[in-house]
Amino acid sequence: MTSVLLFILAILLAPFYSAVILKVKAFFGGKKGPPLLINYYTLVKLLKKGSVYSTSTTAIFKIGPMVSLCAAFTVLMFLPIAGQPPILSFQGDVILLLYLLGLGRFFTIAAAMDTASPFEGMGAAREAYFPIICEATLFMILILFYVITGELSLAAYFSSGQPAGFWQAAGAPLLFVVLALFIVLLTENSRVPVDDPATHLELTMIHEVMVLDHSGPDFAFIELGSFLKLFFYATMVTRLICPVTIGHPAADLVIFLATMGVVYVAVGVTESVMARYRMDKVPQFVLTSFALAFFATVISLEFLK
Amino acid sequence: MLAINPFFLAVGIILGSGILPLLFLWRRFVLMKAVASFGITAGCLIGLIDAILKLSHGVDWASSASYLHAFRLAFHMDGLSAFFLMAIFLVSLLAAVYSYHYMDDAQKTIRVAVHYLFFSLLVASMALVVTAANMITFMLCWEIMSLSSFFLVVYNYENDGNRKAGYLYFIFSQVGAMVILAAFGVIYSHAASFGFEGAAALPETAKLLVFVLAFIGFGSKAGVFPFHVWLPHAHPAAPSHISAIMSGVMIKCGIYGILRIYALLGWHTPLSGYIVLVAGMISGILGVVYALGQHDIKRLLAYHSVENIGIILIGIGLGMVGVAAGNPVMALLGFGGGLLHVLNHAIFKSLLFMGAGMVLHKTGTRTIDVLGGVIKKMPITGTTFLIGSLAICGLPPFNGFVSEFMIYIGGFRGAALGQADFALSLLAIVSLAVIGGLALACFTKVMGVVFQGEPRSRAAEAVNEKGTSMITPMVVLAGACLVIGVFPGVFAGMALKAAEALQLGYGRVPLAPFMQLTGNITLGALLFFTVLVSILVLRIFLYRGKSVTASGTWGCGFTQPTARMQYTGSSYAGSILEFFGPLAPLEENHPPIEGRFPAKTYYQSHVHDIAERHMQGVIVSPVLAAFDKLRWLQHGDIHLYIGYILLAIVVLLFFV
Amino acid sequence: MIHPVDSLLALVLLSVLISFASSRLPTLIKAVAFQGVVVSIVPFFMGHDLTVGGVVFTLATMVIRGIGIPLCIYLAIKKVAIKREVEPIIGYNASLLAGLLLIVAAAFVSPKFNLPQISVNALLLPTAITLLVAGMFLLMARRNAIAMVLGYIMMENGIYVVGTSFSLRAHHIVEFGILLDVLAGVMIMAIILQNIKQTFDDVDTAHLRTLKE
Amino acid sequence: MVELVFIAPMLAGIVAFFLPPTAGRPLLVLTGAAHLALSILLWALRPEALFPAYFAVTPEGLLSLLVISLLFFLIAIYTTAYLKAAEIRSENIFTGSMLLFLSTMTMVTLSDHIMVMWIAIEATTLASAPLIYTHRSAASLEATWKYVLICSVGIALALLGSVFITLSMDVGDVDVPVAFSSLMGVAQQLDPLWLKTGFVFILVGYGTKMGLAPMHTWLPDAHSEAPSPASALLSGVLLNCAYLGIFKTNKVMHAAGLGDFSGTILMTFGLVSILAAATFILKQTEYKRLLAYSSIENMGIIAFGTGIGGIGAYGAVLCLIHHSLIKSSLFLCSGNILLGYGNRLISATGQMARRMPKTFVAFFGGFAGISGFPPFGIFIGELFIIMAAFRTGHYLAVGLFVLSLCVIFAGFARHVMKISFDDVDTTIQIEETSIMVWPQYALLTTSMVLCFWIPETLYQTIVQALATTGGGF
Repeated sequence: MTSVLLFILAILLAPFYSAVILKVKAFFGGKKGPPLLINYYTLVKLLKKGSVYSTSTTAIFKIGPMVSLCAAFTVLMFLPIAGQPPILSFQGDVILLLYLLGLGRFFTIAAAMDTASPFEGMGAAREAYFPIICEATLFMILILFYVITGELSLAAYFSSGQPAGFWQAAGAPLLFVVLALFIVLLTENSRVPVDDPATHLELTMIHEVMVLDHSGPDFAFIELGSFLKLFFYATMVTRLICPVTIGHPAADLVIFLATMGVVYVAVGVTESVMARYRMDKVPQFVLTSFALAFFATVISLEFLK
Repeated sequence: MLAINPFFLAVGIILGSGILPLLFLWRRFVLMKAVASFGITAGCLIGLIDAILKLSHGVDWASSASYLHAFRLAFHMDGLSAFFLMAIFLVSLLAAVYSYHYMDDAQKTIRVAVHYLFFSLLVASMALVVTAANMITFMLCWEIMSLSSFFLVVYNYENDGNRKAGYLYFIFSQVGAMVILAAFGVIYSHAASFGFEGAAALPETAKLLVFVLAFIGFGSKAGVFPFHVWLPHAHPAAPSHISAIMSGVMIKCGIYGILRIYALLGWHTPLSGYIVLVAGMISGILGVVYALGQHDIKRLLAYHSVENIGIILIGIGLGMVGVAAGNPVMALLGFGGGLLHVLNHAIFKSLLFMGAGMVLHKTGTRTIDVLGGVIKKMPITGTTFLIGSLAICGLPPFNGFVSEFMIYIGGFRGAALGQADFALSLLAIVSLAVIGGLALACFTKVMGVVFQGEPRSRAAEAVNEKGTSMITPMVVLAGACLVIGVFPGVFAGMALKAAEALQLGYGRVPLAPFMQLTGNITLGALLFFTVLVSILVLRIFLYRGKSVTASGTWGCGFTQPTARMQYTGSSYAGSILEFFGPLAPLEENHPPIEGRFPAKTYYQSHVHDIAERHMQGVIVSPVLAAFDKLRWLQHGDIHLYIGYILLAIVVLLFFV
Repeated sequence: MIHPVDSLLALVLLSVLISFASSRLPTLIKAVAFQGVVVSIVPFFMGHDLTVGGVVFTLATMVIRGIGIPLCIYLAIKKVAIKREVEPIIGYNASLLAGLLLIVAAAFVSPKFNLPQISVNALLLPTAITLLVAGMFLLMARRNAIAMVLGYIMMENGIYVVGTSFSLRAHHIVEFGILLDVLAGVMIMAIILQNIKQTFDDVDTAHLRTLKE
Repeated sequence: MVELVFIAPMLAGIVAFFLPPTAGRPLLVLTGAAHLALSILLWALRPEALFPAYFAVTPEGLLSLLVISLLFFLIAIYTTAYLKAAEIRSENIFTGSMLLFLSTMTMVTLSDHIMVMWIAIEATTLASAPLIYTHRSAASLEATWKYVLICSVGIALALLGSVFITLSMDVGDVDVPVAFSSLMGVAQQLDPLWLKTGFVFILVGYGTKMGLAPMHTWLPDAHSEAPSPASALLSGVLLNCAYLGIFKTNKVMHAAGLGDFSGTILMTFGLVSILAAATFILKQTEYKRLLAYSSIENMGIIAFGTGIGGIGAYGAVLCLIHHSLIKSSLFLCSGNILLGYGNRLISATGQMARRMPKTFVAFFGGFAGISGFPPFGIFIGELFIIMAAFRTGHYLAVGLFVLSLCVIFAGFARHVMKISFDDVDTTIQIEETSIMVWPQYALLTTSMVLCFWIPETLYQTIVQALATTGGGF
């Protein structure tokens, strides 16, 4: 029951946290910035609207947003929030989840290619490229977690006290894991320094340019989907940097939400202090995450035994 | 006894309906096609049912006939054979149906008839290869398989490229066969019988030799890097349903050979696993990288066969490591996953080749970058191709995911073993992930450039989707992808039954734990669908009474976009290929743009296959040079000719 | 006391030297003819089978080897007026020297084979070996086609010596068959020679080197 | 009875010389048919020879005899068509020599006396010389000259070798007729030194005729210059006759317990021949020479197999039979190609698949067969040889063997692909009558059948022939 509630809570909170990032950036920019509820307004507005479809598009263009949102929902169902067990969990669900996100990506790209727009094609190419390395990183981290816990499910990794167990087992190298995970978070959700959601030049975009032609509820789906995706990654980081659990659900929840805030602020800060990399520099940046994860895994599994 | 055996009945029917057209039917084109394709279909159906029954009931049967007085032609079907037979007959069946409308050039009546002869020969020989129970029988069927497939490759010999492809394939298959023969020879030299039974008693070193030789020989048929050179040439050259068979099942005979030899040797050392694993990873990654760089859709699919063979080998390799480490679950996950992927790849690869064949047949071109927007005119082809793409990328809820899932879990088990096993399993997992990502990039490219967007040329505009016999198989295969993807239980069970036949010494495999895994997949898939449906409902609700208008794509401020401005496949893959530069040297060629009013320019790019490059430099040229040095021996002067004779005598007299 | 056969054989060896040294075909032919005569009567002198058949056979052999075969070649020359040079690849003096060495070597090695006949005729085996190798030598060292054919005949003579005088097996009929074969072979060669002459207006084998890789 | 088999064609040949040119054609076919009938009769009855000292019906002899007479019959049928298409001066000489050639070869297969065998083999050289010179061109003259001289010299050495064998009898104080069959019994008492010497000389001598490198030099010239039916005979059966001499001597060696000695030498020559063939096949420019070198390769394979003995020898015999069938059909096809394209260069040919489909089927089938693909018999022969080589532990040798086979295949395939498929702009000068292809089809079909089913009697004969060479498996 609690898990279902938490699931709904997560869906509700995701847009809010994304707004936090905007606030932080505005603060660094010395501006007042949009209200914290901005994303809710946007979603509602979009849901009210109708849509304009390009004559080049096919059904795939309409399916895309649904699949990506669907993937995000499904993933969240397996995610233990605030240390509480998730709605669903089974041996090997992690792999399924990563591939579901892959499915979502496939359809986002397909929808973009559907419009026959050169710019969206460009964005799609990048969307197809960078996550390859991210997946490698994530699987690296999975291997570490698996060998420590002997389990292959998010529940086993991020419920109650387990994250603390990681720290005991792996020790210092886990720092690298956190860092790697954070980089993956930035890449997968196309944040600065990989991609700049706020830029106005389509040539330099990744995610934003792909959804140029979406409008109305479809676009709302996409937005919500990306919020949830970000929430998913942020949760994992959060549980790792703050593994403590008092045992009382409410208290845990509070701690969790607070730490989440910290993570989002961190994202915002990164976006504010860093500039977007040149496209050909990005792979190196993402590759560092893989290097870190690889290092951490091998060190902690082969030498720290 | 042979006559009533359903297996031989099936083979007989197939052969018969292949020979029939050439005998007298070739004057009546349509009738000939109908008889041939129907006959082959019927034969395959019988064989398929027989194989499935044998597999589910786990019946072993053997039968043999005297051959040249002193020897026997022996056949034996166990779980492994039955499993491969299932794949072979399934794909061949659909290919036969497909061929009816695909081979519609009434000018080439005789050639089509010949094609059906070799088609049937190929199917029959493949079926016999996977049931052959001694060396003579095996080599016999194997060589017939190579020969018949060769003739199918050079079907369109007017095209120079196809001739080159045929030649390459001919050489590789013959050399491969010789290497296999050598492997058998080593077995024979110790066992002193043409049966396979003696293999288990070989000394360790001999086993290593046999395994390596066999792996090279069978690998060259399966398309393992670096013996895959012939594959991307030969598969596109053949007619599309033949490409489907070759890519879908013929190369799997190589996998079968490797598995069979492993089972026969009973050589349960980690070394074998390591060899297979490494080969698998390299083939997997390089295969998909080269695929990304292709401009020819069938060539691209051919390279994906190399990739998938790599995945299969990773699975098998993990299995072998598991056996060596005494870890039954890992072993069965590895072998089971690998075997299941054999079936899955057979299904979605033939689906993809048939789709590509449809496009080729209607547009007359295989070049990706001149196509586009095909899906609007070919909805069924497009949709099935999309499903195939999702499946080959290993995405849920389609069949590709299931096998990769099993292999992944096997890999994780291996990672827990430590030391070399840990390192290799870790690499295996990572390379699987990378392969998945790259495959996704590659097939979004194919879908996006070929089927979606706007047509880039006349050829791509004027298309239709006629030919029921071509559409039906694609629909069936797409259905199979989904069914296996959502309800993998029974199929995984079959794969495990096949793995039992490898004599890993586990006896009957308890299916429960694996069924639980597959059950989870079903659960996940169903969950996914429920969510999707609910979102769909939500969407319908949201769009109720909304204004939905159509307009042009937003050109980002550019007002006159043309179809040729779309992102091409080359540019789509460009940045990824740069990343793999050293492994896949990219050769570009475009004249610089000069002057205020630049002339019409062009851009060409070609990705070199390093194996192909080095084969020329390292093997072919030196051999030619070495033999060239000896050609003066035949210089035409009779005096020295007589000198040779004297020389021979004198030399020999020293040994008397 | 010197066995009469040995004196004959000595002459044969001499004829070999002459054939090596001479630049003219007729000389060569005569030498070969002489060898033919000698080798065919040697077995007669050797003393086994003094039967009528033996005599007849010996005479017949002598006629064919000593007269028939050389005559073929001689006629071939006559008919097409071939020029009389042998066109050596290895010069005459060198050939002569080689011949001497050959004979010495033959005389040196022949006692090594312990054969019953050696004791009787010391020169028999050396002659045989010499004739054999000399024939080979001519085959390889002369560009003139006719000289090569003569070399072949010389070889045959050598083999005949070995055959007849060392093993008493072969029946006359068989030996006769062999002889006929050789004769026919030489005749065919003669015909070819004529054709060569007609085609190239020369019998220099330098013309016959077009078929090669 | 036995002698009749070679006397009949001899008489026919002598008659043919005096017949008007074209009258020879039916005579050719008729003699072929009669000869075939006689040989089958011989096979069935296995009668005693009239002169048992010189002639005998031996299993190996019967095998070659049957092959010879089957081939000759089919080739004779083809020849009639060929002679129609190709204009040949003084055709009666051609037909006459063909018949004499047949008779001499038959004599080889039936002769038992060592010297008689030598006579017969030398006679084949003489009888076939006119065949090679049929075209009366400078090149054919050169080919004939080389053929006659080199073979005569080589065979002269074989005579010497035979003499040495008799010598070995003297030294060993054995008193039996100088016939292979009688030698088998007393082989143990023969003086090994002279026996070995004899074997060496005989091997080199008959090897020259058989086309073993490095004595093979005459072979490509002769085969390429002779008219195709003659080439088919030369390559198909003449080589077998020469091989028969070596085979029989090898049997004596085995009986004398010198099998290893002879085996090693045979294997070496086999490998050398295969390598030589590979050398010249790779960049060959004329298809008839290509086929000739392929014959050298196959002779090498056969020698190799014989050297290994056991099941390898069995494989060698199979290779021998099937090589005769397939190679002769290939040479007949080459005749069609020559008539069709009017050029013996590979570069001038192409697209045979469409231009001469009937010939193409036979040609490509023959190629597949000769390079060891089923359903043609050479496949099984080579398989046995390779397996036997492994069994006897000649790993290095078999490695070399397999490698060079691959090289040869690569070279051969390239040329065949060129001839069959590549584009070329010429017009075909003849249209293929069925009689110009049916003989090839018949030959290939025979090979196909024999690949899967060998008649009991044939099998027994082969086993008898191999009985003493460590046969049996």
